[in-house]
Amino acid sequence: MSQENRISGGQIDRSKTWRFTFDGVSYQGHPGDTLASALLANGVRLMGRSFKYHRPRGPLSAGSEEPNALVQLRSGARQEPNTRATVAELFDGLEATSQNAWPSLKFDAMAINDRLNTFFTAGFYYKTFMWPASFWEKVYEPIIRRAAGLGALTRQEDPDDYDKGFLHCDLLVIGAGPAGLSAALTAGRAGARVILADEDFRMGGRLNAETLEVGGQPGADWALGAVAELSAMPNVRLMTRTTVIGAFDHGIYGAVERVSDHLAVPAKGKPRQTLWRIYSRRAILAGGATERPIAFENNDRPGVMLAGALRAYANRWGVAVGDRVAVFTNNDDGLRSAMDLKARGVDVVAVIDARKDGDLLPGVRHLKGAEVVDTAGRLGLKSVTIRQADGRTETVAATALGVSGGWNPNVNISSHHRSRPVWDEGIQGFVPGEDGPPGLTAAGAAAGVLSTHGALAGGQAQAVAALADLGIAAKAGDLPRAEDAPVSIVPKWYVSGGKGRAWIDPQNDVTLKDVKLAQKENFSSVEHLKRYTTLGMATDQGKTGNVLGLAVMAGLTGKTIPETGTTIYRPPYTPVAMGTLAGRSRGKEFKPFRLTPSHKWAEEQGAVFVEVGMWLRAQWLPRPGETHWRQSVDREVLATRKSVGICDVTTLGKIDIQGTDAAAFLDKVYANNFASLAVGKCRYGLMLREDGIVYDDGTTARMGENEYVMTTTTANAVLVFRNLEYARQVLWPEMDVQLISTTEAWAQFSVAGPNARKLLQKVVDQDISDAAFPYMGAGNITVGGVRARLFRISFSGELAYEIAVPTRYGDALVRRLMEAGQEFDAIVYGTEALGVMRVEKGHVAGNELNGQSTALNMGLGKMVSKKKDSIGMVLSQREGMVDPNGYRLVGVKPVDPKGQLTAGSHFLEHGAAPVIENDGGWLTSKVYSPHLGCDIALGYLKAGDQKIGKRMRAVNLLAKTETEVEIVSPHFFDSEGERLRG
Amino acid sequence: MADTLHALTALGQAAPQTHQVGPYRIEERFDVALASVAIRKGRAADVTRAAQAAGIPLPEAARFAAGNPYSAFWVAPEMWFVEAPFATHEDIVAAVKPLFGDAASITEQTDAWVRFDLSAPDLGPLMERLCNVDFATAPDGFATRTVIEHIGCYLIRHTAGAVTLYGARSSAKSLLHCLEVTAAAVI
Amino acid sequence: MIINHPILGPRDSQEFVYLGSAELMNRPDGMTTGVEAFHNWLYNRDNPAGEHRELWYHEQGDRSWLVVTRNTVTHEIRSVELARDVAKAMGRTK
Amino acid sequence: MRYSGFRVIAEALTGHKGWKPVWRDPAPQAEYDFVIVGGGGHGLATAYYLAKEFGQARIAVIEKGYLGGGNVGRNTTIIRSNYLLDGNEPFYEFSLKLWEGLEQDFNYNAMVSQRGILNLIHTDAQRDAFTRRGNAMILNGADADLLDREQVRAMYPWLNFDNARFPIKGGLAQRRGGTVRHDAVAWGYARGADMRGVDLIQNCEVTGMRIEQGRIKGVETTRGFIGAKKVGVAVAGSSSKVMAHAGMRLPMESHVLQAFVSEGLKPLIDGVITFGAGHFYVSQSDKGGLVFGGDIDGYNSYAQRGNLPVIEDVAEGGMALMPAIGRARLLRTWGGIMDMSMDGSPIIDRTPVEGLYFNGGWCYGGFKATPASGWCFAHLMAKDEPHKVARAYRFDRFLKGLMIDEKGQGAQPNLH
Repeated sequence: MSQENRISGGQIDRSKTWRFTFDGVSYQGHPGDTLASALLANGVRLMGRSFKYHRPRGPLSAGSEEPNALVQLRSGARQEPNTRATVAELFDGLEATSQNAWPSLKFDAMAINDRLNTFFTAGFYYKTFMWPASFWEKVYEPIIRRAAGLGALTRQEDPDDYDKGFLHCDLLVIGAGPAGLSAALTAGRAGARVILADEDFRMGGRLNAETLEVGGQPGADWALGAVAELSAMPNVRLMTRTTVIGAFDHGIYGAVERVSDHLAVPAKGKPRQTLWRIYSRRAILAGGATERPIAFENNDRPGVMLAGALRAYANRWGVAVGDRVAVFTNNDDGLRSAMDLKARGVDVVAVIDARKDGDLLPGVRHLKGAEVVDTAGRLGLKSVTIRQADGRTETVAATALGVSGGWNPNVNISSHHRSRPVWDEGIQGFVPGEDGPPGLTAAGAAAGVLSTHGALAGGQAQAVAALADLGIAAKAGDLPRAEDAPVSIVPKWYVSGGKGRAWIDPQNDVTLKDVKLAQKENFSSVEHLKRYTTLGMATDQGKTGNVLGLAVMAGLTGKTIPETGTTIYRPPYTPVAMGTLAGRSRGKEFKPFRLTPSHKWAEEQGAVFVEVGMWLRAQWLPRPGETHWRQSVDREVLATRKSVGICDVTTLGKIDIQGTDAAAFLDKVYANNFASLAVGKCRYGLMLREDGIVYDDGTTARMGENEYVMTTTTANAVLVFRNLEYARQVLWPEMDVQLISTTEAWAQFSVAGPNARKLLQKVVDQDISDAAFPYMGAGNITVGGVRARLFRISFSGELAYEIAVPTRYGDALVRRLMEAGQEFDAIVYGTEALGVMRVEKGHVAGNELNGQSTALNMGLGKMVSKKKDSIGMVLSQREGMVDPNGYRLVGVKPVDPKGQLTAGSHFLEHGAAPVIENDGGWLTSKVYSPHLGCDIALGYLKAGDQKIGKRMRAVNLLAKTETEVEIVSPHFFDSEGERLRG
Repeated sequence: MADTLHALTALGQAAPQTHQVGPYRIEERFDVALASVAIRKGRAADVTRAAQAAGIPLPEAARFAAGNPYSAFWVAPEMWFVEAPFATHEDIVAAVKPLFGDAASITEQTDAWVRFDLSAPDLGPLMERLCNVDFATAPDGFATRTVIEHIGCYLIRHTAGAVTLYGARSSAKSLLHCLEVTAAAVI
Repeated sequence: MIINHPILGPRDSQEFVYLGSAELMNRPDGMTTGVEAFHNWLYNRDNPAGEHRELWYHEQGDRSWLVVTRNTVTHEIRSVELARDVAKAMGRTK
Repeated sequence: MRYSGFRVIAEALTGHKGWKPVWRDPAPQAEYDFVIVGGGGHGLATAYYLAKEFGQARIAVIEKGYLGGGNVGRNTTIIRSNYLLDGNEPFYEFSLKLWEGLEQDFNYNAMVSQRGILNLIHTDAQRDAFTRRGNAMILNGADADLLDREQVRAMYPWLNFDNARFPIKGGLAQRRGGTVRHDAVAWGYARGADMRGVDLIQNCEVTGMRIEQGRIKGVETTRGFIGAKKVGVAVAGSSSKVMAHAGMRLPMESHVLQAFVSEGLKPLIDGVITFGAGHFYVSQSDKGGLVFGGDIDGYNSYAQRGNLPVIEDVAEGGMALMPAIGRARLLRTWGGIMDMSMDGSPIIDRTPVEGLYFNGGWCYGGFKATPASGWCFAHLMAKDEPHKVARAYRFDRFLKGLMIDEKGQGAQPNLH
C-alpha cells in the first residue's frame, strides 16, 4: 500500500510522485516532503535505534531538533551518517539506510543492552572494567567502541565541492517565521540592507505548520506574500536552506547554505554547501521555539512524538502519523494540536491534560488532571496507559501520542557568548539574557513571545529599534491581524511513580533514573549532570531534553530551575559538515603553490620537486640513466665543485630598505655591524630575537648611499619583514626608513663553481673580473640589455655569484646560462645538492636555525656586537646562554668512511649507557659528501669546541644503530675560503 | 651585448591569456609596469609637489586614481603603487626616480605580481565568494589589500563590472584556479 | 573580530597578526639597561582580565602596526590607534 | 565505597540504592595546613597525592565553580610523553607512567587508553627533528618508533596519501600515548581526595591573599577567610588573575584554545593522529565522536569561546589530511583558557611569598601532565624542594636564559 497515512492538504506537490528507498524498500513521496514526512506517510514509524540501549526509535519532531530519526543518507562515497530524516529534503531516487542496528533495524542484536539496562546506569563504566589493567584496551574498550558510534563514514574521499563566501548587511534576521518575516519587511521597506536566513527550504516557520490566519488569510499564504514582497526588494537577500550556526565576535555570524542537498548530485561545478561569514551591523534572532516532551515511562517508542510535530505533519505535509492519536499536554498549545488533528479528520482518542482546571475541549475526550504513565508497542506505539485525576488507570489503543510539555525559546545563538538565559515563569522556559552578543536582539518565540501577533509585533519592534541604532528610520506600520492567545501552562516535567524508565534524552538514553542517580552521587551541578549522564551531548545537543533534565534535577535538589541554571550553549546551532568548514582548502588546494621562475624549465628537465613551505623547489634533476636520487645529487655537487652549477634561489626573501637612516636601522636589527658596509658591497648578517636566540640570517647588500637589499631565509621572509616593520614603526619611529618586499620581483640564481665567472661573463654585459667585481661585491648590471643585479656571495664555498633579473626573464636567464654553460658542462642543481655543499662548508641552515640556538652555539658568538644596541643583544648574554660547556656547532665524520650517519642521532661517549644523563647533543644535518666520499654531518655537541678531534658514538636508538664518529671542524671544505676569492 | 632575454608571463606563457567562465572574463595583464613610491621622512610636501608636476596621482587611503601615463593606488601610509605602460616604462624606477629625487624611496614591483583584470556585467556574486570586501558598497576607485584563498592580493574596483587583482606572482596558477572554479560555481 | 583601523575603517581581524601586550613598546635601551630589567620587560606581563592594550599588525592590509584597546573578557574593542603615533607620543625616537 | 564490577552488579540487583555521594560538600574550616586553590585536574591531583603519597592532612581544595570545570573538562584528552627537551621529557614520562597505574591507584575507571599517538612527518627536516626527538624520548626511558610512509599507510590507509599538498613521509609514533576520559580524571582524583579527608569546597572563589611579613596566612574567599600554612595555586588559565592577589606579574598570557567534537561515528580512528603540515590533531572517543583541535585563537582572552577563523583553519587541516571526513559533522566547539607561558613550558615553583606555591603555565599541554603535576606540586609543597623531574620548571629560568622552548618560538606566548 502506498502512502497509507497521507491525508489531504499540506504544502506538498501531489502532481509529482517521487520514489525513494529506506533500507532497500521502495516508497513514494512528493516534492515538499522530508524523508521523515514521506516515511510517516508510508506508515513507517521505526527509523532508528538509540545510542546505548538500541531501543527502537521514530521521529520525535518535525525539525532540526530531532534526536531520534537519524539515518545514513545516500550511498557510496556520498554516504552521510546521522542525517536527521526530519530535515532531509526528499528528492527523486533518494536512498537512505538505518544505522546503529545489526543485523536489521527491526531486529537489532545490540538491543540486548536494553535487557541489561539495570546494569548500564549512568556512569557505570567509571566503576568497573579496571582489572586487569591491560584488559581495558584489549577487551573491554574494543567491545564498547564497536557498539558505540552512530552512523558510519565510508573512508572514501568526499566527492563533493564546498564553497565559502562573505556577506555584509545592516540587519541579519535569523529565522523566517512570523517574527523574522515581520522584521525583514520592516527593515526592507526602510531601505536597509537585510539578510533573512532560514534553515528550512520554505520560509514561514511555524506558519507553514499551522492553520492559524494572518491578516485574514492562512498563515502560510501570508508568509508566501511576505516572501514575494521581500524578494522584490533589491536590498534584501533571502536565504533559504541556510542555517545560522553561530554568533561570533563583533557581529560576525557563520551560516551554512545547503546548496545542493536537495538534489541527488550537485550540478556540475556547484558546491554541495556554502559557508557564509555574515558581517552584520545588527542582528535579530527570530529562530522560534522548540517544544519539549514530558518524561514518563516508555515515552520513547516510535509514534510518541511532540504534539506540535504531529500537527505539523498533518498541516504541512498531509500526514496522519497514526490512525488513533492521543495527546498529552500541560498547556494550551497541546490542545491546539489535538484540535488541528481532529479538524483534519484524525481520530483523537484522548487528550490527557495535566492541568486540573479550565474548559473542556468540545467533541473530544478531554481528561483533566490526567497523565500518561506508560506505553506499549515494541517497534511502534500500540497503546497508552493513562492515570486519571482520580487515580484510575486505563489503557487506550493508540498509534500516535503527541506530547507537549511547553515550548523552549531557541535561545542558543543568543547564548553563544556565554550569556546565561533567564527563566520566564509565564512560559516556563528560558528566554535570552541581557548580556548576549552585542547587536543581537530576539523577537517572537525566540524571545519567549509565543503568539503569532506577538511574533509579528516583536519582529517589527526589534527591527525598528535595531535600525534606529544605525540611524536608519524604519516605520512601525500596521500589523496584520493574528491570534494573540495568552500562554496557559502548568509545570509538568515528569510523571512520578512507576518502575520503568522515562526518557529525558532519548538519543543518549538518559532517563529519569540516571538523573536521580547522578543527584544521589552528588553530580548535581548541571555541568556534572551533563558530563556524568551524557545528557544533552547527543547530536541534537539537548534541544528537546536539556531543560527537562535540569528541571528534574532542580526538583530533586529542591532548588528552583533558575538556581539550577543551564549548561553552556555552543556553536554550531546544528551540526556542520567538516567539508563545509574547510571549503576549497583541501587536497592539492589546501594551500596555494608558489612556483619559482625556473619551474617550467625544471619541469621540462624532469626535475623532482619538493615542498619548501608553500614553494615547490627542484630537489634534484635526474639525467637519463640515473636510477637513484644520490646519483643525481652527487653528480650535481661534483659538477659544481669541478666547474659550475646553477641554482634557483628566488625563494630567499628579499627586502628593499631605503632611507637616510637605513644603515642605522640595519645596525638595530642585525646583531653584527652594518653601518660600516661600503656601497657596492654585501655582508652576511645575523638576526636575533629579543631573547637572544638567532632566528634568521642572510646577506644584505648596499646598493646605494641609502639603499640596501636584504635577503632572508626562505622560511622567514614574511616574519623578518613583519619584524622590520615593527622596528621602524614601533621601536624607532623617528627613523627615516622605507621597506618593501621584492622577493617575487626578481628571479635570482646562484652560479657557483670555479667556472662561475667565465660562464657569467659570457652572459652579462659588463666586466665582472675579480678587480671589477671583488668578493662580496654587489651592483647593478645588465643581461642582454635587461637590468639585472649581481652579488658575489657564496653558500657553497665556491667562487659564486647570485644574479637577479626581473622575474619574467628568469626562465630565459636559466636557459641562457645553460646554453652558455655548455662548454663548461654547467648543470642546474637542486636543494639536495645545495644542502650537501652548505654542510660541506659548515654553513648553518634551517636545522641549525631551530629557534633554540644562540650565535655562540653556532660558533658565531663574535658576530654579536656589544658596542651597539641591537635586538637580542642584551638577553643573549644571560648566564645560561653563555655557558662555556653549552652546545657548539661541530662537524661530524664517521671514523670508518663507510659508516653511515643519521640526522637526529645523539652523541654518546664510548662506553656510556644510552640514558639522558650521558646525552652529548645531536646531529642536526647529515649529507653524503661526494667530495669527501663519506657521510658528513653537522651537530650541536656540548662543549663541542673543546672536543675537536675526539671520537664519540652517534647513536640512533630508533633504528638501533650507532656509528663511531670523529668530531671535526664544521668547515669540511676549503676552510680557508680560498675558492671563494678565486 | 648579448641578445635580449625573452619574457614569460606569470602563468608561464609567452603571451598573456584570457579565460572566460560564463559571464566572467579573467584577463591576465602583462603590459603594466609597477613601482612603489614611499615618502621619506619629512618630505611629504616635496613628494606631493613632485607628483603634481609629473602628473602622478597620489590618491588618498584605500583609493585608486587613473592617469596618463601614470595611475596609482594607495597601499600603506605614505606609500603608493604607481602603474605605467610597460612598453614605455619597463624600467619604471629609472623613469620615476628622477621625478622625486631623494624625497621618496622608489622600488620596482612590476614582476612581484600577477595582474588579472576581471570583468562581467556584475562581479558582485563572484567577489563575495572570493574575499572579505563589501564589494557592493565599495565605491568605484576603491583599492584595498585582501586575501583570496590564502593568497594576499590587491583589489581595485574600477566599476561593479571591472576589477583589477594583483596577486603574488609565484601563486599565479593557484590564484587563477581559484578564480575559475569559484566563477564556475556562481554561474 | 573586527578591528576598526584608524585609516581603513573596520577590517576583519583575520587580516592581522597579533603580537601581544603594548607594554612591549617600552623597550629599554640596550646600552644602559641590564639583564634583569630587560628580562622583566620581555617576559613578565600584566595579562589582565579586562581592558588590554595590545599590538596587532595589518599584514594582509596596509602593514600598519596598531595599538588596540580590547577587553579580554568580552572582546569589546574600545579604541584603535596607529602604533607609530603612540610610539612617537611616548617619546620613542631613533 | 570501593568500586568494582561486583559492586555494579550487586547494586543493579538491589535497585542502585547503595550508591553514595562521590564527594562530600563540606563547609570550609577556619584553617588548614594546605589550601589548594583550583579544583581542576592539577589541584585535585595535588590534594590527592599530598594526602596519599606525602602523608599530609588538613587539606582543602577551593574551587570558584564546580570541580573539574576548567581545562581538565574541556581538552582533547590526549596523553603522551613525546617531548624533546631535557627539562620536559622526564617529567612527562613520569606522568605517563602514573597514568598507566592511575585507575587502580584511585579506584576509578578513567578509561586510560594507550591506543598510540602518531605525529606525521611531511618534510625531511621534520624527519630529522623527529629523529632527534625520538632518540631523546628513548634516552629518557620513553618509547618511540619512527615510521616510514608505508608503515603509516598500513595503520591509516584512508589518510590523504595520493593527493596531498604536503605528502605524508612518515611518522613518529609513541605507542604508549593515547587518550583518557577527561572528566573522569577530575572525578577520580576528587573522590580519592575526599575519601582521604580532603575538603573539596566548590563555589568558593579567591578574592584576596593575606600575606604578613612576606608569609602567606591564608586566602580571602567568597565564602570568607580561610587560613592556611601553605597555599598552592593551580588555576591554569586564571593564573595571572589569582597571583595578582600576591602582587606578582607572571611570564604568561591567557589565551583561548578551541576544541571540537563531531557527531558519533562507528570506529574510524584507532589512536591519536597529529597533522604535521597544518593545525589539526584528532582521536576518536569511545562514544564515537571525533575529538579534535588545532591552534589557539592567538589573542589574549579570558572568554572561554573562540572565533570562526580557527574553526575553519582546523577543518581545513582535517580535510587536507582526511578527505573522508567531509560528510562527518562538527557537533560542538568550545573554548578553554590557557596559561600560555613565555617558552611554552610550565612552572612549578615557590614564589617570593613564603608558603605560597605556584603551578601553572601549562599552555595547552596541561591535561597529560595532570598526575605528574599533582605529584610534583605535592612534593614541592610537602617537602619544600622540587621533585627531581620538575626541577627545571622555575620562575627564574627566564632571567638565567634557561628557557625550555620546545617549539623554538621565543618569548611570544601565542606561538607556543
